[in-house]
Amino acid sequence: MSRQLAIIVTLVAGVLMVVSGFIKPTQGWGEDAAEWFNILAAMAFVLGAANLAKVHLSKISSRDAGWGFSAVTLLAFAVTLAVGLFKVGVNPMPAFPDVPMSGGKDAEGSAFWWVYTYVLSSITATMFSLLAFYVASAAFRAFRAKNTEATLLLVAAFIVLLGRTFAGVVLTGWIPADSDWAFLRFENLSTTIFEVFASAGNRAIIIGIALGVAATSLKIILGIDRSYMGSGD
Amino acid sequence: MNQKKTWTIILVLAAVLLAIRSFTGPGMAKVFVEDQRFAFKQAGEKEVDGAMKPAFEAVAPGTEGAIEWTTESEVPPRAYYAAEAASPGQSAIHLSTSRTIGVWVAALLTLFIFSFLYRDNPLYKFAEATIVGVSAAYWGIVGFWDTLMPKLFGAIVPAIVTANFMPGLKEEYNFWILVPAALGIMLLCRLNRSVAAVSVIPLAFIVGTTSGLKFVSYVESDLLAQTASTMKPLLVAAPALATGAADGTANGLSLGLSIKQALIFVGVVSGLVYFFFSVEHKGIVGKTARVGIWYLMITFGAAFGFTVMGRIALFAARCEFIFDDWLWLIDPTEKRVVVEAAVASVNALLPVLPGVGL
Amino acid sequence: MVSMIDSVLVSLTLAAQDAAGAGADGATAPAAAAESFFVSGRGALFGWLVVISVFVLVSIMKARAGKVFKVRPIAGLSAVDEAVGRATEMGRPVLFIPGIQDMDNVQTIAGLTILSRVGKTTADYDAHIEVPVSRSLVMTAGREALSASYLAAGRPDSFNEDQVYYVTDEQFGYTAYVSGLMVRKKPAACFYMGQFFAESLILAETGNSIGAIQIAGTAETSQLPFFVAACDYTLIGEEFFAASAYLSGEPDQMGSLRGQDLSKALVGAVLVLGVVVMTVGALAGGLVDLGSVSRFFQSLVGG
Amino acid sequence: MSFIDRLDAIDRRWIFLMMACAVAIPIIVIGLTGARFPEVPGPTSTATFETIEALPEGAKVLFSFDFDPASAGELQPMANAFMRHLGQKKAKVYCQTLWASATPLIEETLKKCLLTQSPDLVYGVDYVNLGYQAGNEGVMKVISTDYKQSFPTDAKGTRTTAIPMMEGIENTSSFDLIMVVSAGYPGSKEWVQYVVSPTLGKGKPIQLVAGVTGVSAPQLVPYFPTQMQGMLAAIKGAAEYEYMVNEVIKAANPGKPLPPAYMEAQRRMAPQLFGHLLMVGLIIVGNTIFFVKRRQSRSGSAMKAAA
Repeated sequence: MSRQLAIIVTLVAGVLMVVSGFIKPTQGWGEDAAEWFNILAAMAFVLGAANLAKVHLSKISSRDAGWGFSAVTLLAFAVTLAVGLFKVGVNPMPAFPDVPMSGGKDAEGSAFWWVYTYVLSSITATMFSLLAFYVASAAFRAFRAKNTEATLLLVAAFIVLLGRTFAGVVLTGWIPADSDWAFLRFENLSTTIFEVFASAGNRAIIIGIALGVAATSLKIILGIDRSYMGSGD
Repeated sequence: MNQKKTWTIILVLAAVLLAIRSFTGPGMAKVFVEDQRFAFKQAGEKEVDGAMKPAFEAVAPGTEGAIEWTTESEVPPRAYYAAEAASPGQSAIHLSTSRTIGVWVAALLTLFIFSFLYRDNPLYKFAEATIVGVSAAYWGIVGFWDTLMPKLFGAIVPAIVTANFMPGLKEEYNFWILVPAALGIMLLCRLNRSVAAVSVIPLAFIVGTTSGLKFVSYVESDLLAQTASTMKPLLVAAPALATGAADGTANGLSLGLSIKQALIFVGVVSGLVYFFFSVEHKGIVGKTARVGIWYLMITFGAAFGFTVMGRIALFAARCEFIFDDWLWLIDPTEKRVVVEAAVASVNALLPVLPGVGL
Repeated sequence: MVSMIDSVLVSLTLAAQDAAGAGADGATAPAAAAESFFVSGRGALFGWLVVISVFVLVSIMKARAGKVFKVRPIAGLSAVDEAVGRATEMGRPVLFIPGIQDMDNVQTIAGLTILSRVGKTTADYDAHIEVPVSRSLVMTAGREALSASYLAAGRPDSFNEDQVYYVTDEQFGYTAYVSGLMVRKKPAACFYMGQFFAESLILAETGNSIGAIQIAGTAETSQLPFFVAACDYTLIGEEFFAASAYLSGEPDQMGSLRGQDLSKALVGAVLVLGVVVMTVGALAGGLVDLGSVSRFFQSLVGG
Repeated sequence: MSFIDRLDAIDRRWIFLMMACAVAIPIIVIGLTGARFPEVPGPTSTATFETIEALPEGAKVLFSFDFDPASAGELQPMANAFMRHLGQKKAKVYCQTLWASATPLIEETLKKCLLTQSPDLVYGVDYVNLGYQAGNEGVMKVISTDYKQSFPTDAKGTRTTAIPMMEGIENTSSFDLIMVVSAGYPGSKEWVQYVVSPTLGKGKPIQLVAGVTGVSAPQLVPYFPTQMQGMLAAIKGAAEYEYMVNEVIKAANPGKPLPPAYMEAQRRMAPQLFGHLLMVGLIIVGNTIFFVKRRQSRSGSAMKAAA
């Protein structure tokens, strides 16, 4: 019963959205749908949070290996949730001094701001910076001239790497900028790679993706593909 | 076992060094703040959206009946030293315990994450457990205050929301919001097994709208736009500027630009051929597809090279945090005092590079 | 000879003026069409949507009528069974990540479609699959998809809801968790199917260090280089969307693939013809005026 | 095991260590000495600079902070330089963000770069912080027709209708320039697609300059210069632009020393250079290993065949 209804909902919602792209009175529907989605996603957080709590509580109660870390997760979760929800340490906005909860949740000096600045930002920025190491080890392993394709990958990366620093300027800076050979300077070569090859390659990929998305969307709207709702085949 | 001992020694040594660093000279990782006091008192009323609301004006701190609070804003340690020199024992600028602890926490968590590069270990596990809990809650809170409060509650019970949480919000009912609210409640039915089946309805709604919207937008902004920008004559005139034509018209065929245009065209077409699924990559199709994959490889290589730059900058920023904000080893932004002696010693050690102002 | 070049240049100049003129028209068009019920300037777009739909639908109908469409092999997809099989042999789990975006993203939906196929294989082999996700809604949909594939494989009892679980919405919080998970549980096969950002290489390199077979698929062009460099197989762009058709092998799916190809062929043909006409027009500018034909081709692609 | 084999099977942690040294050592040296590499501004950075330089006094500039602290290492220097340039040009600055985690970054940038430079600017008259709005490109579409519908209040809760400098702001076309510093989705690409593109060829097209991460730059190159008047790509773009802005500010305030805090991006170019050199070295070594081993295996199999 729900499944049948779901297929109808998908069809109607999909067709309405396509139509809203072409008929004036319905033009804003896409934005409305996006806003509704945001509300749904925010409400769905309850599901995620419940699951997080369930998984870690069960690890703690069964004393699984590493249950102590589950306790850390739960504690961090509960504390952050509490200080954010109750706006601990937030002052009112100057425009509304009589409304204590009017201040921004992450106003400087508040507890939520502290967690954000010193815990969240520092860990996420550090995780991100691990990439500096991973690009090096990936390049060492993967950039080897095993065949034509790998060689092209390698050469393009090499030119761009050099073209974007002082080293490139030093290596090919002797070629006069106004001569016919100026295109061989590293910075110019890397620009050409982007303007010509990468631009063409990206366009081909993007056009292909657009068709892939179009076919996928069509299959979903028409109910041909519905594995996301658990009634695949 | 031996390795464990080595690591213990290294960690203890690091702790001792940190202790020495903390208690000698100016110390390290201190954050100073300056207090700012606010005071407001009601002064009549003003009209907002047809209703009368109390109006406030700023008054001097300490005024009777005023609503007051104090905020702290960070100042560089230099400002603290200057204030102390001017009037010893002043209280306007002072050490912030919570922020100093914050810098330590941030620095340690940073190092914990980096320790993963060596191998998985309890310190990394601790940082990982922390970030999972903190960030899940963070995004929940963002969703609550930035989406649910103004868009959902603000539309259903605007009077309560404006009176208690978001006084700036316009008091306006919007009962359309009951639709996503109902869908949201259906979604939450998953928590109860007996009614869990209805939760596919909101999923169907989301997937349906997404498909409809993306079907149109991808064909428009990706398929057509990219095809249109490739559809250009292969012969390209030199730009008027380069050839110096006074009337702004083209006056020369540019060989270089024409070759570029032709190469782009070849790349796009051969790339498209590569993506054919129902034709075997043999013969002429196979050869064209091969050219297509070459273009793709150059694209990937170039993008990889370009990205390296950003990734190194991120690591550099973390290093600066450790060396500057935490350890107080370097002071590139002159937040404190530059250690003249250190500069002199480094200058003596390094050869002077041409064009590099060492 | 000189006149030849001159005519080329004159026609190039004309083409440039045409382009400028078209821009001016565009400015006045909306005002004139303001009364219209339809959004102006989207005729070409509408036409293409219809053409693509017709191609896909007709191909699907043909496939249902019994026509068999052959497809070229895609290396990454034939490796799926092998990867799951290896995980089973080694007694290690399979890790599946449907990207880090929410359900309002087609790539996530495509990723979940692939999950339902991969899930069927793991159910067949009785391998353990683990799906950490970074959005609550994706968790909900992922559970639906996976439970259905276990049901389809005739092993509904082997399915445990907790195989699909929410970690955190935060990109790098999620990455920290999954990296840790990888080095601890050492999955033998890792699938990355969906939209990825910077975490792509962190995940793929960690997976590489534990010796997992890695198969990635994404339409996020900026991350393709990293998957190509660090994974065993990568589904590039459109291949990623075609993957579910390949894996299911159902006639409907194959038909839609055919329809996709036909649309692509048409786009390619319009592009090639347009470029040829414009180039010839530029070459023969003084002799024949192909401006109107060129403009026709441009208008075909909404230009 | 020969040297080549050992090198080939090298523990990747040695590579990690080399990268750590290549970046950390220059930072300490530069941090102690204050040295910098000279910058030669490239075409996209120069175009960015000139677009802003051409703004008249009092120009209205919308500045969208679409990044998070995780990418601040690459993007904050751009945001800082943009803000200082706007202060120098006496532009009216409208800050907003579509990334929830960027709200504290806006306040910090305003404080550090705009207010230290010109402390007498008045909130609501010379600059405003409109805060965060959820909805990604949906917000972009709405502000293209009605700005105040998406941003009914500023970050402090004041009605946008009551803010003096919001008078005359109807939609994105009301601004003389849009500035975006973006780390991903939603970001510069969406700004081009949903805000700039619809105005092309219609009277006054919207001017956009963007500061982007290295990873997204290749995708945005095709939009420059028609849909995007300027682009700062990665930390190098930031360094080039920062250099040009500093030159202008130095010329406008002769004798006033430039605070070193404003050379963040230029400082980061040194670790960048050594990092890149290491990468290049690794690629060369990797290929040497590959070719030597291939020759070995070929001569090996030839010997077997002969035997």
